[in-house]
Amino acid sequence: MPAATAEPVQLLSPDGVRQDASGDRARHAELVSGVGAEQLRERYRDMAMVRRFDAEATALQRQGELALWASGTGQEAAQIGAARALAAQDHVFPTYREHGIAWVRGVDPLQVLSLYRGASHGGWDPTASGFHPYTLVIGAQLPHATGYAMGVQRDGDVGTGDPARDTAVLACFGDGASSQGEVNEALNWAAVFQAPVVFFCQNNGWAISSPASRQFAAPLARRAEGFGVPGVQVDGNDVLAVEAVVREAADRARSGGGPTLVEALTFRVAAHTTSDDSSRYRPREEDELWATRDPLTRVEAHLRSTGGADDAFFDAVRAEGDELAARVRRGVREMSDPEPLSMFDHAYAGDHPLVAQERAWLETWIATEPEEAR
Amino acid sequence: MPAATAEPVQLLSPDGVRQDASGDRARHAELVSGVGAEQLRERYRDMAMVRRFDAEATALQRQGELALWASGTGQEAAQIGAARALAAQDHVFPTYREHGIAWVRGVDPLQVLSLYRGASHGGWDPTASGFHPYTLVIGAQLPHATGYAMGVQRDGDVGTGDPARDTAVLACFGDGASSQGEVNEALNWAAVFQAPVVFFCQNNGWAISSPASRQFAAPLARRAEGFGVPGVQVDGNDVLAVEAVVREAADRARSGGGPTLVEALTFRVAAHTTSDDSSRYRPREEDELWATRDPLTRVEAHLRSTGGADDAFFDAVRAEGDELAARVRRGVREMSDPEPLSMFDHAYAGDHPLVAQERAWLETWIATEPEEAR
Amino acid sequence: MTTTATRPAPSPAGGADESTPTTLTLAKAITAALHDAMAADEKVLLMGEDIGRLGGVFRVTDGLQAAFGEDRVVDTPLAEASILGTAVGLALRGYRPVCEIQFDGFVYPAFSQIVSQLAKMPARLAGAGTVPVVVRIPYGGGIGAVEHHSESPEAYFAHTAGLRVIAPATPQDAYWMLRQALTQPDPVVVMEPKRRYWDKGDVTAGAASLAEAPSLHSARVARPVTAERAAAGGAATVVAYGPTVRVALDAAQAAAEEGVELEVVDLRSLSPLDTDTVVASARRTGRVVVVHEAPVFLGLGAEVAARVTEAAFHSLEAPVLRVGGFAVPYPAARIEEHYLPDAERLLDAVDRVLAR
Amino acid sequence: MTTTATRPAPSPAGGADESTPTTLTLAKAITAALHDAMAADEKVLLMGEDIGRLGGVFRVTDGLQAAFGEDRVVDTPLAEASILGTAVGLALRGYRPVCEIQFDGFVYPAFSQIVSQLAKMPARLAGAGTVPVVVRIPYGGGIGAVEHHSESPEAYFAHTAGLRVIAPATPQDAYWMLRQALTQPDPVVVMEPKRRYWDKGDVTAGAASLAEAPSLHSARVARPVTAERAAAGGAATVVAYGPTVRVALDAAQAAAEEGVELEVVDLRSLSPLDTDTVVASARRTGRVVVVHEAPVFLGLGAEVAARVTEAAFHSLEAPVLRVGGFAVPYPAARIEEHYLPDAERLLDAVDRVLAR
Ligand SMILES: Cc1ncc(C[n+]2csc(CCOP(=O)(O)OP(=O)(O)O)c2C)c(N)n1
Ligand SMILES: Cc1ncc(C[n+]2csc(CCOP(=O)(O)OP(=O)(O)O)c2C)c(N)n1
Ligand SMILES: [Mg+2]
Ligand SMILES: [Mg+2]
Repeated sequence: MPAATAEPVQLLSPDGVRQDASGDRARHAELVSGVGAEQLRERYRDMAMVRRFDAEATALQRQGELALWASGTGQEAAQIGAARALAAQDHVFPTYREHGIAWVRGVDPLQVLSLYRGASHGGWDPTASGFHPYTLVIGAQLPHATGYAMGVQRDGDVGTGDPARDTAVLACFGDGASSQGEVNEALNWAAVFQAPVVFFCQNNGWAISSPASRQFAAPLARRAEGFGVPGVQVDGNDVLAVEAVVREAADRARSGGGPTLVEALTFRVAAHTTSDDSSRYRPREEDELWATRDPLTRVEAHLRSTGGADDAFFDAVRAEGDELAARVRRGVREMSDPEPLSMFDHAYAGDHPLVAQERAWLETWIATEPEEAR
Repeated sequence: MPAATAEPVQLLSPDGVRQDASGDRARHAELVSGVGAEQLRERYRDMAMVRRFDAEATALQRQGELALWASGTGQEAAQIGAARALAAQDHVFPTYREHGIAWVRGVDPLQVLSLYRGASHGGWDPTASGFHPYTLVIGAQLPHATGYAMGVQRDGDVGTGDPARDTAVLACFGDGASSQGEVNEALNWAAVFQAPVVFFCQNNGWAISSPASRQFAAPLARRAEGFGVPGVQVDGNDVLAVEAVVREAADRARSGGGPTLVEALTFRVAAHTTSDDSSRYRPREEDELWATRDPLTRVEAHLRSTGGADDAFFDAVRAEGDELAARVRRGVREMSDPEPLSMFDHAYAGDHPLVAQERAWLETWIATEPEEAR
Repeated sequence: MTTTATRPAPSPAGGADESTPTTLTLAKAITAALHDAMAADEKVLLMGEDIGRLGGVFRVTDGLQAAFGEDRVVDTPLAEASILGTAVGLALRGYRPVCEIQFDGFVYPAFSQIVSQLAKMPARLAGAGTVPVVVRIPYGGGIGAVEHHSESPEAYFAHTAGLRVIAPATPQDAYWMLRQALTQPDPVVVMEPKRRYWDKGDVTAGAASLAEAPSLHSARVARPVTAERAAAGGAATVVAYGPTVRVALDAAQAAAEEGVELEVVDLRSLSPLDTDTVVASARRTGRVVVVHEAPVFLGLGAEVAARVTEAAFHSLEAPVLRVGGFAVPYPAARIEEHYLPDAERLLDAVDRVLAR
Repeated sequence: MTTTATRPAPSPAGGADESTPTTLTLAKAITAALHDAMAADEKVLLMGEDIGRLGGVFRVTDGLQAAFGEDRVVDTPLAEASILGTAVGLALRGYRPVCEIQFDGFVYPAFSQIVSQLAKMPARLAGAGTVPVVVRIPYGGGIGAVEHHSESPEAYFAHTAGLRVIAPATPQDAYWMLRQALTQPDPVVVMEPKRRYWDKGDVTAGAASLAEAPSLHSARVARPVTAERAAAGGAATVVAYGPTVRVALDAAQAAAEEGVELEVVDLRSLSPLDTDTVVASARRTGRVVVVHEAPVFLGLGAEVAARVTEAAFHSLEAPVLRVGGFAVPYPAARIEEHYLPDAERLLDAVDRVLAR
């Protein structure tokens, strides 16, 4: 396994050239040898769709349809690459920015938007998608992921050799999150119990206004090794490299080889959220630098230069993206607010006399409000 | 600086032979070149006194004079070595087992015992001793140490070159504590802010009934490096080696070189506390193995074989220890219980009407209780 | 994964005929409940510090690792946040983790996981999952311990929407309440009155006893006062839970010798509260005192007082009085007797409600 | 250590003549208080996530890093436990850290440090030191936010012995209360009503205003009712704090139009409580309603109700009623208006206390 301080793994250069496969790289290249032109077009499509969706969500927020939006633009390669490395039975514990992974796992984009609209706290079914709720408390989902993986171990779903059974858990977090105690605890637990977790950090350079240098003094991949967990840095804007590296890590997890940490170096192109203004703290040059490393551009360049795709393909993807955007726009505009009384529905699954009483009160209150109004 | 995976630093072998000074060891040997026979006798005396004190405290607990006792026996070299490496202006943030460091810092042993008697929560003056309160919540003192060190930085008390001014902070913790989020956060903060902290882990092999293997999958010294903090393992039963390694770390901190983690490999000879029964979980062989590595024996062997001390010296130390024990025994037996109303004294430093009212109530209650009694 | 053993040892609560009561300490009643729940449901597993080989610092899990193996009785690293956090993850995978917190004062590193994850996850999942995690916390003072080992943090949990909080006071209640907690779908915090761990009582265990058990959230009239006696005056209601139930019963006995009758209501459940039982008693006696070890200020007694007063205002002859800890950190053990509410202090409050 | 600047910019609260009031938002009043405290005492420093260059997500610390440098306005790593934990250490070194928690729901990772360290350290030190740390928490709902950004965790802190808890509702109170918090010796949790950050009011700043300021723990009668009016009946007391003070004043205005007079008491301090002021009002009106956003169950209202009832039992014409959040996790923003107590709901409770 590569030393934590090696160069970040890269298989596709920013100008779209597949890197020659020697040394460690050969191993990684081998892991995505099945990703030919067709699969690369799929990856491209995923990324383009997610980016289009993201732009639409941003627009919807500006129009007052969403309470907030946390853009994932710039992180598509990291998210699609990681998601495509997973098996159907694998599980993902996301932050609040994993729209690309949600997409691949088949979560309805409108459910993601309902959260940011303020119409729900999530509410998609993690059993169906293997994609757990968005977590807004930074880092809190990492112990969940490790615990889930401990459950996988107890179910005997590691190391059986059955590719439809052995299960890995992807634990997503950011550079900022790495400072939280719980994140480090989760890493340590996974190491101690050899739990099948892939710790997947999208180091996008910033935690709101704080640069990654305020979060750590050594690369996160090295942090992992300090816990006895293999750590690897990958070019997070290279969808192929991310897929390879996460695949290797997930394979290790599934086969009983324990956890791995993958640090994907990427960039949060937009502000932290639509409530944020990154011009207050981020030097313009940084935006400009990363614009040259765009995750979609390089795949497009590669596909075009190798004859893997032509204008027709890109036009079709664009059209499909516009359709998605239109559907999403329509869906959000038509989204009805939740029933007020629904706030009582799932606080407890069993009976709760006080909740029942308060619910009854509010029901009456809402029913009689017009008369009561002063 | 030594790699985290190097052999633990040792300068005095278990049979009392000063190790030949080549390689890294030469650097460490140099750091304690001032520790000649006289100083070694001092170190021995410290360790013997603390061990005698510890035995007396254990006896006092058995006699019902203390609520509890957490023995430090076996860890004398780690504690005395670390304490002797510090300057007067340095500060220590201890756990609940640092009786040896308390001793060197001049904390009255009776105050330590008053805590374990249940007569106080500590109450010594950290300003006078530079020795902060015992902390019972595992790991909670590590952020305090880092914060204190950030204060030292703000006071300009690092890197001035003035040996009476530049200040280091010793943050003590155990192998078990290393699993706590706060401990890892503190390590990370110290790395990010280059705070003058020496993280001093006494890895005594056990956290109550859990072996260190349940706490980490890689050596702690490597954990430190993952955070960008130099890490070093030292034979924690070798008072000379600990002194050397902590001195190097403290010097680095004081000069502005940032934090270091020192992992002292040692052994908790007794049960976790007097409430614990280590025979339920610890293999006897482990006790037997560590008996051959006793921290006092090796210094005695060295002093005797080199002519640095004779029977007269050891007899004198024993007599002094017995005196200490007698003083402590007397002190504890004569210790009066705190005034009941003292519970209100320091909860707040300023006025607090509710506390004043409750205090007045209890005062009256105590005064009238005999009549009220049914 | 090493599974050290798979054959469950017999339940500490007894043998073949489950309906025969056994005399057990409160601690052993919990052991029995955990044992029987684990035998009944293979998804139940225990997590905590020193709960395996050692059997926990109070020996509550003694023998369970030997009976059920290391995968089901997990000695964890020393990290409460992750004990709770991984329990949430295990619950999402279909397990029923029971987390042991070693002492009350050590639950706070897990507070974020309890309050923001465990308590809120069901609402977040909106029906797409549950997290039936049980958190056991030995709590309260009176055992002569050092700092952080004598606290009563129940109000923090009772104020947290999404949690259920129970506090059994007797071996029998400890048994069935824990068993019930381990078959229902919501997170439950169990406040275990550690200074009563060694109190003994009869326990009927097994499925039969569960079938007859009341709702998890019903209070218990631990000592009733007849309607006639209550109507005649000179009676009062004392509301207690956990360690203070014994205090209340002692006070009631002393009061009876002076001709004052105390109806003792053991809340058992702190959230939700069985307000009906308390209000019914309050209506009959017209005088109520609540007693707990936690600081009076914003302790459970505040809620009981406010709620009972609202429901029974016109039946009350005196304001509901509260007896409990002071607004200071729990003091050193040598003076804790002056901090803890005892029968004397309770009777003083009873005198005051009777005098109005 | 890089010190970027040392010359304090002028206080947002104004210029040379400190006694002239300036109109400020509540947020800017806090900025002014922090600025002036930092200028007055070089030991005051600020710590938190994004408080430097960005000026905090609510811009409360805007300009302060430029004015006082990076050593005194510290952008921290993303770790609340350590924000509080290092603050305790800094305080032990003689500093006065002000910790900003970005949103209410993110304070829990620091809970152990707050409850077991900050609150208990003075008792542990027994006079050998103090830890005057101030913790600022923007709290409460009504801003249309996503999960964890609308909570009201004040009861957790108010129940914690060793802490002082304040909740200013006006720019002027925010100014002097924060200044006072920064000159007294105990830890203080400041609950800042985030949805009132943009409310404006006159602020008299500077040392002069501090000299005249009341005790940090005095309640404020925000709207008085005359003794005659109270005696005549048809009056009630509404107890509010933080964001619900505005709700109470709105309700009072609406009530007045219907001939009902409401005396509005703004608690301002949640721990300790200024019980005297509330009880005096309760004695005059005989009817009391408490309103807050936190769940009613074991919220501040429980303590106010219990305490007022105990002190003014025979003056009360009706039980103290409580209006507040429900026993469920804070709901999605689109329905939060149904969760939050508003003037209508408050008036409904007023009707009920008046009807008894
Ligand atoms: C415990 C906690 N503290 C603070 C916040 C506020 N907050 C939301 S996102 C964020 C920055 C996260 O940065 P990072 O982990 O790098 O993820 P990114 O936003 O870059 O994807 C902060 C501080 C939070 N959500 N949770
Ligand atoms: C937060 C917290 N959890 C649990 C405990 C109970 N406890 C006290 S000491 C201890 C073991 C500590 O082990 P280690 O850090 O190795 O220190 P040692 O006792 O070996 O010196 C535990 C679990 C505690 N004091 N604090
Ligand atoms: Mg980031
Ligand atoms: Mg240890």
